[in-house]
Amino acid sequence: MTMGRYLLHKLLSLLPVLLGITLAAFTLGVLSPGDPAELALSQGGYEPTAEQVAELERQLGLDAPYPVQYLRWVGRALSGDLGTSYRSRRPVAEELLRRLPVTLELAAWSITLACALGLFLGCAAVIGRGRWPDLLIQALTGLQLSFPAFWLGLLLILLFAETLGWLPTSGTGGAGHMLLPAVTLSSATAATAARLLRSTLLGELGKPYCTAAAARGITPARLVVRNALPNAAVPVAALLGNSLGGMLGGSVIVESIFALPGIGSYALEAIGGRDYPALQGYVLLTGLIYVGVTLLVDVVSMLLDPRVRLGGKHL
Amino acid sequence: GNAPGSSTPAPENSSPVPQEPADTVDPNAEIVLAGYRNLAPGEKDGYYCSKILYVWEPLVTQDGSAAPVPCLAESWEMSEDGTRWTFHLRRGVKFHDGGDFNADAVIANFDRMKLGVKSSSFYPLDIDAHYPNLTAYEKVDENTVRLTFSQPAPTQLYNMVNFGSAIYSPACFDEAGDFKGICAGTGPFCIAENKLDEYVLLERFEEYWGEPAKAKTIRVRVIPDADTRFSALKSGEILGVIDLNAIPAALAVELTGDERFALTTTKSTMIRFLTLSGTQAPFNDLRMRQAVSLALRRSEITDGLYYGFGTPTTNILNYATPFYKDIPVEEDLAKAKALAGEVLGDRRVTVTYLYNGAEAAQKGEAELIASWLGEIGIDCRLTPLEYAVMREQLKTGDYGIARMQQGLSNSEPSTIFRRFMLTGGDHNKNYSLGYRSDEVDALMERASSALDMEVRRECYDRIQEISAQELPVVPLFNDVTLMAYSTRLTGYEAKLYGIELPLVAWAQ
Amino acid sequence: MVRGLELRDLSVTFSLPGGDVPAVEGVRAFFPSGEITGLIGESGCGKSVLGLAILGLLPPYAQVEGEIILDGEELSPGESRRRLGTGLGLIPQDPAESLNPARTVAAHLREALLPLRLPRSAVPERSESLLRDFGFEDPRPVLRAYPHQLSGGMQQRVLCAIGTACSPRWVLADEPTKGLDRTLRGQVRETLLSLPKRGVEGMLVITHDLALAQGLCKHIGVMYAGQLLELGPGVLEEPCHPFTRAFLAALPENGFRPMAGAAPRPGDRSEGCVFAPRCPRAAERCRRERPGISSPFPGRMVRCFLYEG
Amino acid sequence: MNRKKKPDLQLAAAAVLLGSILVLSLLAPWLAPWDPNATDMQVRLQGPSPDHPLGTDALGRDLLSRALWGGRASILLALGATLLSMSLGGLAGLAAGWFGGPVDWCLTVLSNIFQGLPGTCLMVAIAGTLGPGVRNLLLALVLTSWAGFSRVVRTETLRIREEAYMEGLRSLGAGPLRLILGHALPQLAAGLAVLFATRAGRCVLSIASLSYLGLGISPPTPDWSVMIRDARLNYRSAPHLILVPGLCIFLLLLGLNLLGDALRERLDVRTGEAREW
Amino acid sequence: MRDEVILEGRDITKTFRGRLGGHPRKALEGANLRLCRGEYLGLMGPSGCGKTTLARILLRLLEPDSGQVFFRGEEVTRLRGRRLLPFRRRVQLISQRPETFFDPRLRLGKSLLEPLDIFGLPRDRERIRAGLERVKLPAEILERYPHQVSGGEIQRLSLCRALLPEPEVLILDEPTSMLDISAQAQVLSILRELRGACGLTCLFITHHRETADFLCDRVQSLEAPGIPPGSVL
Ligand SMILES: Nc1ncnc2c1ncn2[C@@H]1O[C@H](COP(=O)(O)OP(=O)(O)OP(=O)(O)O)[C@@H](O)[C@H]1O
Ligand SMILES: Nc1ncnc2c1ncn2[C@@H]1O[C@H](COP(=O)(O)OP(=O)(O)OP(=O)(O)O)[C@@H](O)[C@H]1O
Ligand SMILES: [Mg+2]
Ligand SMILES: [Mg+2]
Repeated sequence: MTMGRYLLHKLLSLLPVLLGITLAAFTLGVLSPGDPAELALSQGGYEPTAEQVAELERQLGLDAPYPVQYLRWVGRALSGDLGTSYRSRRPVAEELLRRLPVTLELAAWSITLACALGLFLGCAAVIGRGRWPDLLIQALTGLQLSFPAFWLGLLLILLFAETLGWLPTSGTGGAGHMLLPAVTLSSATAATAARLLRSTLLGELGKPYCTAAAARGITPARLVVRNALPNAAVPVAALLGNSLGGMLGGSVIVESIFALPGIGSYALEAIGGRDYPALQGYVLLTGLIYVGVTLLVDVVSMLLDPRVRLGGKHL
Repeated sequence: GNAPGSSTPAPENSSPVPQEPADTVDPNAEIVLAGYRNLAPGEKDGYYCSKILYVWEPLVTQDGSAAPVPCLAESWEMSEDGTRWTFHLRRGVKFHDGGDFNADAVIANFDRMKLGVKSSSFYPLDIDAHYPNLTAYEKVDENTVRLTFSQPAPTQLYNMVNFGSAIYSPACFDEAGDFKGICAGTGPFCIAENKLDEYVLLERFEEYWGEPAKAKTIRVRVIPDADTRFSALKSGEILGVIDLNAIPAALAVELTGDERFALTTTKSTMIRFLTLSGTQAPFNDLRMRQAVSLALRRSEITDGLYYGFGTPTTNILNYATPFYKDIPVEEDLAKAKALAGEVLGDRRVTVTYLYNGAEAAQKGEAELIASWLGEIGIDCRLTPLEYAVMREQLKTGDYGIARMQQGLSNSEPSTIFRRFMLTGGDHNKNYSLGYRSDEVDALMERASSALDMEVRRECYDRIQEISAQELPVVPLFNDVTLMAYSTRLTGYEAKLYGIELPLVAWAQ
Repeated sequence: MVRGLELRDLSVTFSLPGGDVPAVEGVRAFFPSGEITGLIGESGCGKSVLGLAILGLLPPYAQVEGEIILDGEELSPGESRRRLGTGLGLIPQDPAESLNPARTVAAHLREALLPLRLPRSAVPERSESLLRDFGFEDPRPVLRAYPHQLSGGMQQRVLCAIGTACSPRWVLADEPTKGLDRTLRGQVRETLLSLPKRGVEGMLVITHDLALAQGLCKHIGVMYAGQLLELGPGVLEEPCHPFTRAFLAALPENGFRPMAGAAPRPGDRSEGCVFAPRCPRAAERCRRERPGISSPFPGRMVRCFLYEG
Repeated sequence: MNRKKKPDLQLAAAAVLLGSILVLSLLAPWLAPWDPNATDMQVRLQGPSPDHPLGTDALGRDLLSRALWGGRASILLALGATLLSMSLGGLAGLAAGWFGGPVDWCLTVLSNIFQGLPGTCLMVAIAGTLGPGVRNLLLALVLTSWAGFSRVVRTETLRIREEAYMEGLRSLGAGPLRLILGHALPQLAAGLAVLFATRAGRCVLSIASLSYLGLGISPPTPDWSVMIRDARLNYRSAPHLILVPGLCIFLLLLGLNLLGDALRERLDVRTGEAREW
Repeated sequence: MRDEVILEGRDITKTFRGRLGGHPRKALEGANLRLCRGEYLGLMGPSGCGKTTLARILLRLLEPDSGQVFFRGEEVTRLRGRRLLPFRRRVQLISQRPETFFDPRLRLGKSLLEPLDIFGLPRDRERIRAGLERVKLPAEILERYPHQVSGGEIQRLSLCRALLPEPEVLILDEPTSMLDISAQAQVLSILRELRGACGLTCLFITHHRETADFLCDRVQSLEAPGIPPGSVL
């Protein structure tokens, strides 16, 4: 019952965020330079007449005051209509959805990689704490955090694809294609996760239940992995969930370097082409995904904790 | 199903990474190429895909010197008064979906064009542009169609070349003229699969009326970034690059020492130039335009940035046409400074310099030019834009300098002169060049009424001289079409318009 | 040889950023098997550190010197760690905090039974019988429960079950009644008293609760500033060391008579007896020399010059 | 002992790194041997030589001069943006945490909105819509990062506010001004210092990414990430073109990260890292 | 003099409204408490019955849902800001957790100056020395930080700080429950001495019967959730 209430609370608190996302996306459209109607008409080298522009403005409802426009826009967005791309003249929603799987695949690979690497490095650092594994991992994560993704991506392509020929440079088509982009995208996140995990694990290890567990004569690895980790994982899960926002954004660079046709490179093309409806759609979509994932992470980390999952029910 | 792709499913092993070359190459193995954009933008595009994929064919195409030659139309004749054209269609031609190519199919395609302008990422599909003054089109018999014009149309063939007379199976578009799926043409290749922004998969059309394509399947990938495209080529993921801007010169020269790769070049019909906003200060003053032209060191651009793939010019006309007049390039910094000084005095001006951000070399070029212009008192604010957006901006005239390019697909110089130099020329207006010369107007008048070739040439020569003097635009260099491919392929040869894809095959 | 746990000049020093902190200094003691020994003293005097040192569970930056001998065998820190579970067990203080909130009781017990290398199938049965031993009539729901679903008393009993799952020979109980109310304190006392019946040879109980100490332990050790000042049976009834006396005088039933002066801060230890600055009977010698161990009567061990010779 | 030395070493390393980068960048106008924008096609793509100690780029510009100049814009912008968002977010967080009630509710909802937006995406979109340039970049950076500060400061303020000694001071009669200025702010300062270092690093990274995409610092201002971007045609034959600017960014980020770590360890503060990516 | 009521709480009710998801918790219902000048009143009750809550309400640190607080016959329940300052000076609190009662970043000496600054009293060294003597602490301790002194010491310091502005009423919320036996005895004996020395009035909250008996004139017990009306005396 408390869980239901918690969920309800969460959902309610998401409302303003959703409002904010739609507002942000809408505002972008308002702020964008140029008259949308004229821009929409004049693509492809035609010169619209003033009447044509006015007519389209009426059609698009651009003559209404902003709040009304906003409501209409949200209404259309709710029914899946994000407008028409200036460049390709296709529905933005359709184009975004067509490209979304690539970005999601990239994000999924990246998160998985960040998760695996973060868990491994974090646990290894704690198990070997104060000795060389710890120092090595600290140094490695420090380096990872200081490497700009675009530089890393370039160097990775140069080394693994162009010189060694082990992995494909670009495009989609299976795990091999995703490896380099995912490594590029997840490197910093993995390092952050490893460091966070290390510090939360150390925090957990200082708690009485870990001393008590150690007194059962178990190995340090078991102490860390089986006892401390389940409790230390919650903030790390939250971090990884939140990092998805960063990954969606970071995918702009990674997709452009690795020629992945996802929504990130779509946004970049939209910017180059002053395709504001597409950009609006991009902001809306990434915002919604982000909110969804945040909610998911909240729920999952709630479920990770039996105290919340089972409530205060006593035996 | 009318899509031929569905009857021949894509090979199971669609891994785009080819195996190491064995001693014997499977001639049917997939060939992977790449370009920077969607060569088959799909249903929403008026043409579905570019001509260079050899999927659809036009009635009329062009040869190496850009003269119109038969394709789906075997022959034609023009009536005495020039208002009626009769086209005799090739027999025994099948569409990919099994339908027959005949007069009905052609009429259906004209009906489709008649529905209205269809936009395209290549050229707009606009019946008024391709067939000005067309009043009627009719089927004469099963293999003959006739076009009737309200005015004499002696140059109509030029208008119909390639994109002007694309023919599709009537079964593949709906009443609104939109494609219902993959388009079906008559070309040597049919599209087996089209994944936007990823690749288009071509398959040999076995029932092609002409010489069949050499390769069984060709996959053309989309790799927008030139550097990534190069990496893919280098690592063997793709075997060649096609389309415009296939490979930047700087990267092409990286391949010259490597026997695994080869370059193919041909004179391009493209000329690269700067447009200067002639409707506002400072470039409404001829002296400023001349100063800019004199301050440029074009050979440093072509030799340095483009590694010799390009020829400096101050002539607006492209060197691929037979009418080209070689005018010596004049560059003189001192004179440029003097001219600019006359206009500006001690002031410096800041102007916006628009360039295409998608083309890797243009930024360096812009910075280089900006640093030269700095010496004559012009500071540049560099702004990367897409061409489409740049054109919008040019129309307003609210810019200083823009780096543009112009192709001349039909080799007829008047096209260029008319657009850029006539007082009412469309580029003159749309790029806000503000160019006006009564002499040019008169010369053009004279040339168009002249039947004598020599008179024409005279006029054209004079106009070229004027263009180099008065600089409606400031030409930079004549371009070279440059493509790179792996030596594991044969038949890879640059042509005026792309490569001849049906000739590409594995080297044995 | 008398069986028991012997400490020989055990010292523990923490190396901290601010300098070294001696938490336990030169403790020499013998806790006989078959008895429950209580350890009392002011807060921060080093009782827990001493206990953890015996178990080998101190953090890496703690330096342990001296010897710990169990039944004639020396225990290095590594050796004690190896014996955890089977040889040495811990009943931690603070039951609510000492169980892993993310794991079930069954998982705890499974882990506690690891050193026995039981076959997989025997583990549940063994767990159930353990819980039954500690007064759970129906252990199955308890096994499935998470710690937060148990009451404080149940948690404490579960911890006892875990601490003694492999029948360790020695058990250390660190403030087993801290924070529990009167009834629960009684329960815990009963549980602890029942341990010797379950194969536990010796037990060390650290506590602030003098009533518990009195009821549970025959031997009592008194610590002050990292040192063991007095040890033996009947310390509470018949205190010898001036500190023990002063300490007991502060008990409510003795009228809250406070000890003069302040406890030394860890680190600033003088030459002589640690208690000398506050000792009402301190002599000049007490401030200069550290007293050795004297025995005023058999079984009693006191570190004070008063009982010398 | 061991534990004491490490942060000191870190701090020293960070100070040296950041100090030298800052000094070199700020003194670039005097230190740089060449005009960073002066082209000379005769000497393009040269390796290190006495004239050009780090070689030249594709337009014959001196790489050393460009490297010296290339950090100024992004460093100043990053510091400015971080300071601005820290002041904004800090104030909002302090107000929300301290006064609670409707103030807290409003500010929390507002910061939730901004936190709920994926920062980098929004930054790309803002920079893309409004066009590149310092002002728009600043706007994008502040809009996307103030909420992070606000959240951390709010949580900290809530914690500090509930500390027993705050209640003690209140029972002694201390007013809100004394409590906030005299006790809460100094408590927050340590956390803010750490947060500043980490966020400044992230800001540098964001600016670099945007500039790399052509949405950030616009030409002809020399900039490290733009230099990397521009080198993409030539770096295979002239690797110094991406190594020099890449190393510069790397060292700057390393310095900021080291500083953050050292401060964290030294001041022993926990910021709400879990909320951040 | 004995009968002059100095601090009084009437019909105090307080319910804590939990955050969303938690249930409201009734901490006090119609609690009454009357403290006469010079008396030491012990307040006992089971854990969670609202003793601390009542103390905080009496100290005006918490707003009651209903009920009033009177200080020397004057209602202070609605006073705020500067108007509350005279009351603050006269009524002081000693908490259960002395170690958290001082700003951890300030030297103890600075923390001791705080009440003097707040009430605009001179920063008198003599006064502080006297205060320290009263709680039997050496002046040297002022140079330390809160985490560098023992529990007994810091509790005595907080006593010293509370006494600096010369209050009339002292509310002690389990001042000894977290201390070990000898430290408890120290604090209690100082409190007992104070009782003789100055005319302080004390409300002493505790769990321990012995402690209450040791120190207090009378003992009142609080039952959850609140004292039945009229149970005073
Ligand atoms: N992990 C540690 N690091 C540094 N110092 C420590 C550590 N553990 C204990 N100490 C110090 O060692 C001394 C003894 O601590 P210990 O926990 O043994 O006291 P105790 O007698 O158990 O007190 P209490 O009765 O309050 O539990 C204290 O001064 C404490 O500050
Ligand atoms: N800030 C708060 N928010 C919510 N509930 C509270 C708060 N403070 C106290 N309570 C609840 O009010 C009730 C009374 O608490 P209070 O601290 O006054 O009890 P107490 O008698 O002092 O207990 P103890 O003897 O344990 O100190 C308890 O049930 C407690 O959980
Ligand atoms: Mg202890
Ligand atoms: Mg209380």
